[in-house]
Amino acid sequence: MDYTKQIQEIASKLFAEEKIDIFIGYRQNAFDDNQVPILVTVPADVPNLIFTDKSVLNLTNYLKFEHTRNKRVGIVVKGCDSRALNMLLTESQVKRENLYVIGINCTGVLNEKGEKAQNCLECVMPDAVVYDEMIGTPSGKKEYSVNVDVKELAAKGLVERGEYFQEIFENCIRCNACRHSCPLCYCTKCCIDQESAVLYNGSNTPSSAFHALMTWSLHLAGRCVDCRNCEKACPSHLPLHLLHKQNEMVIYENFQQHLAGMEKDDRGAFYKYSMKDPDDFIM
Amino acid sequence: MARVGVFTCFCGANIADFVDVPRVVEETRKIREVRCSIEYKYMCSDPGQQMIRDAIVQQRLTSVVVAACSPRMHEKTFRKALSDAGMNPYLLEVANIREHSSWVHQKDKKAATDKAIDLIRMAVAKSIANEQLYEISVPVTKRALVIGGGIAGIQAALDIADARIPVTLVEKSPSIGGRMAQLDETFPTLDCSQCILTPKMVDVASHPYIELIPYSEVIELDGFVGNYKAKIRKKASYVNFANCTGCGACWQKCPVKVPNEYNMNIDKRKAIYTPFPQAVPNKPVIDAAHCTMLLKGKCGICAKVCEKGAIDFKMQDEIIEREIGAVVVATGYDLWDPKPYEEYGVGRYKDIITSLEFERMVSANGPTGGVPQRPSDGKVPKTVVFIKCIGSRDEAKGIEYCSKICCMYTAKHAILLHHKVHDSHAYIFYMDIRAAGKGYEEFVKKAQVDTAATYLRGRVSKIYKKGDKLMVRGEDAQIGQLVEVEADLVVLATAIIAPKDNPNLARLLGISYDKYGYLSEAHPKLRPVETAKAGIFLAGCTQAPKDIPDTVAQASACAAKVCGLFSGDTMKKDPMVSKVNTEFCSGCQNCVTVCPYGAIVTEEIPMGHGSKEMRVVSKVNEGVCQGCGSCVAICRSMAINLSGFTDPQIINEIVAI
Amino acid sequence: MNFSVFETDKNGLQKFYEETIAKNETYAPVEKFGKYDYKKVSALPECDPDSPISLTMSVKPLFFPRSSKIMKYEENREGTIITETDEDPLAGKRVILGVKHCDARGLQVLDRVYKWDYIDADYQKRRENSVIISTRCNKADVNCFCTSLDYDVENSDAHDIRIINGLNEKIYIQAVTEKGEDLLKGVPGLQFSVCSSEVAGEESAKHFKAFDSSFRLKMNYKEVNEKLQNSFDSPEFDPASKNCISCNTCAFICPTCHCFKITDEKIKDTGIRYKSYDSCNNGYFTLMAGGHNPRPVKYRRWRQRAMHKFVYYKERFGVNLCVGCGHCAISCPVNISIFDVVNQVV
Amino acid sequence: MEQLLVPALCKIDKIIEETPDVLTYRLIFKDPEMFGKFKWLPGQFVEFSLLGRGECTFCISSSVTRPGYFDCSIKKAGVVTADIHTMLDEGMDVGIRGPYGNWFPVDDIKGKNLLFVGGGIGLAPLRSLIQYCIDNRNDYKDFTILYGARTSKDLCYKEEIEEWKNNPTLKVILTIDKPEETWKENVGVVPKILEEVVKPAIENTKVITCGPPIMIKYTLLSLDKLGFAPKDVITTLEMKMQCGLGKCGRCNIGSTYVCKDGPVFTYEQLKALPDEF
Amino acid sequence: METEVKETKGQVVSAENPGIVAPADWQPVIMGILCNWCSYAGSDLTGTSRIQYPPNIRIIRVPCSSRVDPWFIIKSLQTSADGVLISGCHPGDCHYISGNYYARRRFLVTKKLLNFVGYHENRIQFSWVSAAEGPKFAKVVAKVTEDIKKLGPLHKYKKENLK
Repeated sequence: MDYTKQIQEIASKLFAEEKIDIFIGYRQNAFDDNQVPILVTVPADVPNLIFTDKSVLNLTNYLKFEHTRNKRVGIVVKGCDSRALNMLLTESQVKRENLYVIGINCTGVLNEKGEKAQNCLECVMPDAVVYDEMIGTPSGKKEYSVNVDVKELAAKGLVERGEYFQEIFENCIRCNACRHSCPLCYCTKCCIDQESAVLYNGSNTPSSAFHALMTWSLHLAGRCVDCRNCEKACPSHLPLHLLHKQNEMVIYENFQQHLAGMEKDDRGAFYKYSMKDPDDFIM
Repeated sequence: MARVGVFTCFCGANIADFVDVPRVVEETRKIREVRCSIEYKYMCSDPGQQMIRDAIVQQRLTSVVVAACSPRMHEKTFRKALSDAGMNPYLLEVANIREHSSWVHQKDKKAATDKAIDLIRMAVAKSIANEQLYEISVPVTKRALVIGGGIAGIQAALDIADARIPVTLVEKSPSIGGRMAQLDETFPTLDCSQCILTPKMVDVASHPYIELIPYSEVIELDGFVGNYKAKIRKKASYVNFANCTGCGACWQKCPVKVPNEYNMNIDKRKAIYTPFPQAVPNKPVIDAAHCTMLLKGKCGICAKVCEKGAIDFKMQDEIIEREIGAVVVATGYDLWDPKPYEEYGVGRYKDIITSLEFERMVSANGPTGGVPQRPSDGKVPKTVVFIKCIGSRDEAKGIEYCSKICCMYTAKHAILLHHKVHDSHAYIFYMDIRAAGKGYEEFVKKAQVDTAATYLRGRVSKIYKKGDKLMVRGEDAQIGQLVEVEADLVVLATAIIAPKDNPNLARLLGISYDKYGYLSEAHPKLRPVETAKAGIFLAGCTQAPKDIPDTVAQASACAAKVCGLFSGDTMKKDPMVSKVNTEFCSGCQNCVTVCPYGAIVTEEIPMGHGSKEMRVVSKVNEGVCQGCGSCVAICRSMAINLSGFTDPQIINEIVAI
Repeated sequence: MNFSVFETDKNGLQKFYEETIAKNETYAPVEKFGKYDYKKVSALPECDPDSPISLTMSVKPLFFPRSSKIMKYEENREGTIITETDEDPLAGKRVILGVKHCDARGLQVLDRVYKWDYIDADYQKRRENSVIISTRCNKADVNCFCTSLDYDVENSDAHDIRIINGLNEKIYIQAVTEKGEDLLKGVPGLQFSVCSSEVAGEESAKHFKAFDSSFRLKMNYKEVNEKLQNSFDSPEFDPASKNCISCNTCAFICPTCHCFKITDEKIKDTGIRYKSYDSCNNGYFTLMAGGHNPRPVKYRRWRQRAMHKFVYYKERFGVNLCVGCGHCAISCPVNISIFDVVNQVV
Repeated sequence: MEQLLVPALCKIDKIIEETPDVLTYRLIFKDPEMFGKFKWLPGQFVEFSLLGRGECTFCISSSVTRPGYFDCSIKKAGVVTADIHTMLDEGMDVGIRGPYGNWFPVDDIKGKNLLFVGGGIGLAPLRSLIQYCIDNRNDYKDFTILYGARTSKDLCYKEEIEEWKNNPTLKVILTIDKPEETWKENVGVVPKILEEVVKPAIENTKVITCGPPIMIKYTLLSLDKLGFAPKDVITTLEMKMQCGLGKCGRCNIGSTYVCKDGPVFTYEQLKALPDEF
Repeated sequence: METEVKETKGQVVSAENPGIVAPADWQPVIMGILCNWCSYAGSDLTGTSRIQYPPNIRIIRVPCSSRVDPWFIIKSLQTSADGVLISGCHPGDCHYISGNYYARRRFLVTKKLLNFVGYHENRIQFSWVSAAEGPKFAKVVAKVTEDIKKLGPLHKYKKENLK
């Protein structure tokens, strides 16, 4: 998967036609094979744009910052990113008319080890669902499968599973990078940081980390698109996807196979309901 | 400054017997914010309230916790006490130590006391986060909607309209009148049902403050008390009422015959029909399910004979919208179908009929001209067996409850039978005779003595045919022997059930209903007329089976409630509504989605102080908000909070124990 | 004063570590989820003193914990009681293995702020009671530039014992301070051959040369200090910080960042006051109650971060706050390096 | 235990309602020994703990020359201050750390004419200095106090101002922003009154000013216009602070720690700081 | 997969931390969050009917089950509570039309998530209790109390203040 050329062409064209003020894409990191985001504002920077199977980050995260606010933005989105974009559009965080979206029909990106990333192996929608222009051949919606790690953990006993998660909460350093790197965490002030709420847990104790991560994952339940920006950002390398994938699984299996961001105007599983929702867990 | 007063009630012995109140007082006094902790025999009594008022002033309290009965009971009382002392009434919290502690842990005083202390602790913690709230006033649309044109609806509509409040009366069938119009004479006075009902029906039609919309249904109700918006579907009648004079030429000439539901299908009516001669409005409608013109495009005789040209086969359903302030629901009742009583041969033997069928037969305007006849051969029955509690009080086949009126109308039927067929004899199988009511017991006596009806206590086990007679076999429990009666006709006193549409209607109105489908009142004793949704009231059998006097009384009560509601131009509303903190609102508008009342709208505010850039935030329409808190729980940034149940209040409660 | 120097090989070092762990309360990098963090260990296999710098958290939390209790208090009707019952879990005598040079240097830098004016007794105690055994990396990570900064680790007391990986496959264990000497002496059964400090010094210098040449990044910090001083109004801060997502990670894992916040957690009548990390990259860091915020936008916060690292701290305490460890660049979700930012501005 | 950050406990002796949103808390140390240790000069601040909610920085608004207690005047501005107002009652305990920061140069201004310019809650630190100077009246020459607020309700320390007015050695000028029916004194914003009514003499005068940022901004301009040298204008700076010890990094302006090197600065010093406050 | 609750004589073993035991007469604290219109009214009816139930539950009144934010559950479990019971109106009966439908979805996900990270599923329980179901409320409380008594004390992620 190498769409560098196409993206550069489109970006040049957009700048030439003055359709955009800023283009969000990937750039080769200077010293290793990783890619970093680049916010192109002048056509001269367009040649720095790149897109390969190392273009892992979800760039829609940049739509929540002041640099792109009320600007006309060109952006590159893969399947999962486009679902996040869908969420942002639905939740009125960006205006569609301000965006020029280059949708990638993604064949999966690689992790640090050069293997296909886990979320790409389990990806349900590799094709961009929102786009103005499409690159690559669509491969269509894939079968949903339960995350292997979730499956493995769920098969373990309660105590063992509890101990595993205890490690996670103990190793969390409460830097909140997960939250900041999540495109869907755009709140003006996160509830976990609100001193007015008696919720406030400023300390870095396992109980606080537990509280923060639980609240966070529940706020993303039915909205998370599994781009794993959070996991990539975590300085402690915590397997944060477990929480999201667990919620996703419960939601998929119980709420009409709901998956976040697949359609516009779908606000996520918690913002609608069905009479047929399971009731057997309630006395 | 948090200065909390705790007032613990003994509730006579109700609390004091099972909760160690002195210990409660002692423990609560230790709470840091508590400035005074006082106990009294009856906190809700005047001296009790005076203690609260005094303490508020003397101790400069900032909030008050009353530990007593359920807040659903006396919250209002104590709020009033607070206001009287010059304190904002919403600084009150009630700790429910009666229903939630003393009454349910009567065997363990220590545990009950511990729990009471914890409950008070929670209430104190919550009260510290209480804010001063002020009642919201909402403008009122002074028009009532009455759903159902039976005696309940008629009475309610007339009473409201007499107070010069406009009423829209919606009736499903072509005429108002309801069940009462089908009755012959009414117990216990045996006055003619039509004679007392018809004048009222005419009043409805001619009342300047009543808008009658027959042959229609309410299909949507939006809004909130004082400001509802109703959508009514007026079914196509295919007759232009404005032109129709009600001459009747059309239905006389109509060739299509259809079972007549007014007469319990004993005889036939036409495809274009008025339900009964005294119908109001006395205009025919076309039964689209049977009219050959509408079904096959052939016929059209009625149109030809109508001199006024009132027939309009192209007529469509019409949606009428009305802005209203209150709703009276009076949808009446249905009758239970006795089919499950197979051992009686229901369905097999034509001569087993239901009470209402009998009622129609004995009615002067009924299908048989007021003389009962056997459906099988048209003979006048001499021996009639009445069986009560068909479906009622029968968990196995029917329903658990007593239908309340069967005892009385069966007695009435025995008397009517005697009037119509002098040489007849009535046998009545019964379980109990329930004749509580003014003149009721006397009425039953009259049936037993004057008409010499034979009352047999016991259930009928079997009915079988013997020649052209029906053999009714049952037990006379009083003598403990089997009896068998050779009957010409068997009349089943079938149970009253809730209209099958009630659950749908309840959902549409946003009110609740019980497991039988009856609409639920707000409180079984103290608020039997209101529903839990403000501005919606219940009259008649839609709430529970009842007789005509009770129905009329409840209908008038509804009218009084509606008039009370409309007594001012604005209405006071609880301030427990959501509020948006625009500082934190990120404008995702999820709250707009989940609000069941459409109470949340969006507005644009500047990005920062004096900034020209705008951002979208949510805004709550206080008048519309009902305070459910759905928006609060889904707001991720905690930008929205529900006054009275804010996040800090609840979290204070959670961490207080 | 001359301290002991021993010469040994890999096995000998292992043995030394084992003995140290057995005799002392020891902290060392422990792997969890692919990342190393300094934790208490009871046996050598639990940890890896030679953990790669790019996967290792800094040693700072052992001296300035991510969260520490300031106090615990109880409130009742009569008033408040501050209960100082909890011991500082980090105050005891302990040994820290596998400290990187940049980290050790970071502690030296941190010392200055904690010794300035009000003396933070807890920090001092933790410092005094810790014996730091440091190892210089063999090879620099792509993001490292520690040798470019005021790198005087070689002959300073940033560490108490240093392990020198000789290019000749030999390993030298050298005590640098008295604490280190005491520890070395207190580990019995070490049959290492004594070696002169000159030899060790030479080997160290050779190793340093090889190490120094493995750096991708080089910085002339004096020039940076000078130029940055006048760059407060530089327009370059904005583009340089454009990619930043204000996630705070850099500050949390930085060995010298020392901003903190004080927060209370109170349940019922008992409260705990915590001192926990905070970051100047956090938009709410300087937000005042009335709504005024001196650093409301990203570039101002980045300016503060860069200037603090290379100008403000130096003005006050004479050294750069940045030690060139590259932790921030490694952990940054979008690979921003303070090196790049500073160079872009300068 | 982070000993440095552990507060001393004080009992709230009295709560005085100054304005609808400003309360003055009169505090007494629970440990009598603390009275000996706790010495402050006007302009210094304390870290005030509402236990369970956190710390806030407030200046001490009374003078050490009136011993046995000290005052903190707290305006409801954010969530913590709102909680302080709602949760604290007389007799309750609060935590106090301090005193921190520098102080008004009480020695340098000896023998000078003093002009105090205050606005709103900004009178709090000035009150400490005014009390100090009144109690050492002989050390200083002429006193002028110009104090303004948005409305007459928002004027703090009303009783004390009455006392000052009755003190023949003080000149007190009050102003409010907009006219009110019963208001008999000046109407207009502080800088305007400063220029038009007070018209201070420049010679041998030190100006001490404190108030909301917007007032400070225009007052400094007015003082410039009147010809005051920046070194003769002293103000206090409001900055988010947390530790008060020069450690936590919040109050950094350049290499200056406001909590250590401030909060009292001369206009001259302020001009030299990076523009980030 | 759920680990079996251990039966121990004379002691209750915490289901999550087998190392933690409590005496057999240990009493759990259960946080009950009830909706005002159905369950709270139902619990009042339990009281008026004098139906007895275990005294371990502490009741919080909220207007509707949809007011219950999952962090009420989390916060309860992190503080005093050993278990949580949330009760609302039966589906279709919500006083606020649809509140309990939204709540039901959140409850399921929250329960499963907490179970996933190591809480026994019986610690978080839900019920629909109508205003008329006084006896049912008593039964529900009795069941929840019994369930949680079996699970033993909860120590997971409790706030440090409580230790």
